[in-house]
Amino acid sequence: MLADLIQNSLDGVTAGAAYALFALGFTLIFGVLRRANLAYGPAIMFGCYAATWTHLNFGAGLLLLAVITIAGGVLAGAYVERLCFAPHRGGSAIAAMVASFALWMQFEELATIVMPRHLYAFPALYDGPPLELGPFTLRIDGLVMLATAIAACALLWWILYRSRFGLAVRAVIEQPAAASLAGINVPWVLVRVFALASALGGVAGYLVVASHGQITPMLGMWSTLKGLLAMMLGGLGSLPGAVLGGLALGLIEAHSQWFFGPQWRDLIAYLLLFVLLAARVPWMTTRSAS
Amino acid sequence: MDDYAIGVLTNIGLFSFLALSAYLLLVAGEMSFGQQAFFGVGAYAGGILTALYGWPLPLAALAAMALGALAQFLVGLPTLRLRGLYFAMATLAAAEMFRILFELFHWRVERNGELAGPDGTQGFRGIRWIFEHGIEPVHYLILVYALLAVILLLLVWVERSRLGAVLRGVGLDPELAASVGIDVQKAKLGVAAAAGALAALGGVLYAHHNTYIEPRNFDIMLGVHSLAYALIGGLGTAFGPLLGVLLDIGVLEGTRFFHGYRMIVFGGLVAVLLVFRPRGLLDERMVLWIRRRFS
Amino acid sequence: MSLLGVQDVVTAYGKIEALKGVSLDVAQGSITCLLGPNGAGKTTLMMSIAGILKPKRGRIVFEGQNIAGTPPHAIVAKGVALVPENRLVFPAMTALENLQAGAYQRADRKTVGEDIERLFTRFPRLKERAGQQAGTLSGGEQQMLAVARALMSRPKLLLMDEPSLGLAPLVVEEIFRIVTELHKDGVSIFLVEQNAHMALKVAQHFYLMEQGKVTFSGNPGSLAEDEVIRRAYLGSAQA
Amino acid sequence: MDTATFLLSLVLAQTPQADLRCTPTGEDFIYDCTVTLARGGKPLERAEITVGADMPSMPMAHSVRPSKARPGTKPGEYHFRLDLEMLGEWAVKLRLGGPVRDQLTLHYEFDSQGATRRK
Repeated sequence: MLADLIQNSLDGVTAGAAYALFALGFTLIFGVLRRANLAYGPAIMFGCYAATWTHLNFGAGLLLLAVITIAGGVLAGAYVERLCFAPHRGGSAIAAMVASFALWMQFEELATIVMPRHLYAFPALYDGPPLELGPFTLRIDGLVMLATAIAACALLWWILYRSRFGLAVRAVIEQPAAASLAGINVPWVLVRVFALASALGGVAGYLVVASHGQITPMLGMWSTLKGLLAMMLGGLGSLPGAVLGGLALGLIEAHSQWFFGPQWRDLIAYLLLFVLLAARVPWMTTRSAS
Repeated sequence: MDDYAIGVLTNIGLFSFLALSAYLLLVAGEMSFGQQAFFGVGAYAGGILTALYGWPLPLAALAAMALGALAQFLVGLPTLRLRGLYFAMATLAAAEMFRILFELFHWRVERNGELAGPDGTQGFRGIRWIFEHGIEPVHYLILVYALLAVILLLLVWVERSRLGAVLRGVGLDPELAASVGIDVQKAKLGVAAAAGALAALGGVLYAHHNTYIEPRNFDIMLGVHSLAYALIGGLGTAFGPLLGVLLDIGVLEGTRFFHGYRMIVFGGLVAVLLVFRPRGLLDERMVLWIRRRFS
Repeated sequence: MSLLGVQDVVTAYGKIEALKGVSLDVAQGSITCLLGPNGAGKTTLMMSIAGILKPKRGRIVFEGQNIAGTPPHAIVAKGVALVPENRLVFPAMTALENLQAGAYQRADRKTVGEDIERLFTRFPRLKERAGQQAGTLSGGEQQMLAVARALMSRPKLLLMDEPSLGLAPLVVEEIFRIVTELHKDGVSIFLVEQNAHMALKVAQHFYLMEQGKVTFSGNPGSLAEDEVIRRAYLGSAQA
Repeated sequence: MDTATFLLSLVLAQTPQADLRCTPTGEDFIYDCTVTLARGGKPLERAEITVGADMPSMPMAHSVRPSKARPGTKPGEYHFRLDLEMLGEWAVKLRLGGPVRDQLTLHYEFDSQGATRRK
């Protein structure tokens, strides 16, 4: 019984690492813009499809595929930022979010048009045997994902708390009006934060697709839902919360799948979020979300 | 009218109930991603009552609406104090829970030699009430739009009444509304129940039009689309959501001109349109302008 | 020579014109003060100069160049810094980080360190609070921090929007002592103030404003102080 | 369940059963299909079939242009052309007029080779 518990926890943490990376991207964007970007997952999917398309037509190494995914993600992210978030900066949060949903539809249909098959293979990150740790097994790509999540956190922490750009980002998060009065070009900071979040999403998307070894049009919805869920669990707008929320979601899903089966897995994750939101737990409702 | 036109128009009518349901909550200042759940509750409840227990459609519809209202009321009770994205995510979580519960829901009953009723992911076949009563597609179309007209008249009357002003007040500035003595929570719960009933009515009509329903019909896509239609059409009037549905399913789907590229065109159109009209085509200002010109 | 020339500026919120053609000048090296009842448009004018609001008509000339409608960060780069109404410090960042944010645009990083030291000598209380989160500072300390943050961009003209708002009289005295010190160091200051008595003690020139229009321009003494206070608080309603 | 009740239930089984075979026409997402209709084990003849299709997710938004089915050579067999918007799983709807009035929903996964039954 204990062995299962540990094994599930290991699987949960590695799966949670992907959720954490998605949640980090959502939180970065939410932090500076106070808006949820529903096109975040689909923009990542666009990057992954661009890489798959290149691989199908020209064949490409793992590294090049990663670069294309990230570049595609950032490009798609810029398109979303310009069309859905820049025009609504002072305006209504709902309009920005519905606009980002509209672009989600665009990305999803584009993906099914360019590559109509429901499922495409993607070169696996590592298709050797999993790592043996005594009675436990640990997938290598899971480990890579976990390491990347930790590295991403460290990088983000360094950027935010040790760089001039980070100072500007934090100023914009806390008081956008005062930030512009301090001489910070707020719109330009927002564009760069969006690009950073999109690149982070590209990394996460690549790792997920490479570890699953396949890509489907559902990647956009899946990554958006998991990212939003993890961000909310960890506390809206807090970066450490995003990572904790992602890992927690991974653990919850792994254990509930083990004890109750796949359908109950998602039900329990949603139930937990609903109960925590309804109970208005402190760490979840500190930041106002217009 | 040929079958295709009847089909598209019926779909527009059915979706309008869902869009109106999302619109009601938007006007009261709450963004819900979960109206598809109550659409589903209505579909299952209505289908079970007519197909398995022989209820007449009108009675089944009323019961389903009551159930939908109760369901949204119960979901709203603990969550309506939340605001913005918190409320949206709570409704999303609740709706996904409903969808998974529909997948786990088996209610098999012996009906004239065959097992009938919801069978989890296999869906719920044989909701044939309109076939057993010889209702032609065109008759059903008229029924759907008659009900829609009644709902619209009711909403327009409410909007012109003091209750309508209270709801808009709660939506635009809850603190101000509370300060003038409006019980914001009670108002929001009332709107939630009404939205639940409206979505459930749409669900019942959809189930009987389609004669088959399955959990996948009631996923997030339906919910976020109905929210989008409500906003694009415009928050100024109950006709706004209808315009949103008409724009997508009617114009783009109907014309088949953008065969296969519909979502790309519609998505782009919506994003650009929202830049210029963040509260939709028929927002409050436009409605005032129209009213002033015609009254 | 006038450092800042506001010429017939009209700024509106939607259809409501908060400024109905305002013209005034701030002389180089002076403390110029703007008085007027609530809702006269004082803050709207400050935000128009600082670039947060885009005037519908009129020009705002700073050092001979029209800066009306330029984004705030570009105006800071030209040397105009605004200490906003109710301070707007960055609450979760430390006082030191608030100052560093103020110097965000400065390319000469090493002189930023020197500026911070100089400001710590001018505002000793800020030196004690340097590592503390700005949100936990008192009202007076936050006001000093906001002023110091604005000074970090080495402005030629310092705009101050009601620095005495919500502060104890003792603290207000200290704020005005700092204003006169800054003036001695050659910083030109354009001050919007409710506290007419204190403002008139430090200003070389002042304007009165009502319902979006300048109704009086002169130096202290050119109008009896009680008349100024009456018009500043009650408006010049003809008897 | 002895044979008698089984046979009885078979005959009484009101709902007609349908099976679909579709071949791609080479044009994007357009298929030529043959459906065999039976009710209570006997082929269902002289049925007027209108064929439509919808996607399980977003059910009211993908209404495909309905087409009438032409009776085939063998009894209970009908032919029709299906013009879909994209690949993937579609809910094919057969609206039956004539002797038996009903509507059947069959789930098929459409891909470049043809259609395989899901539900």
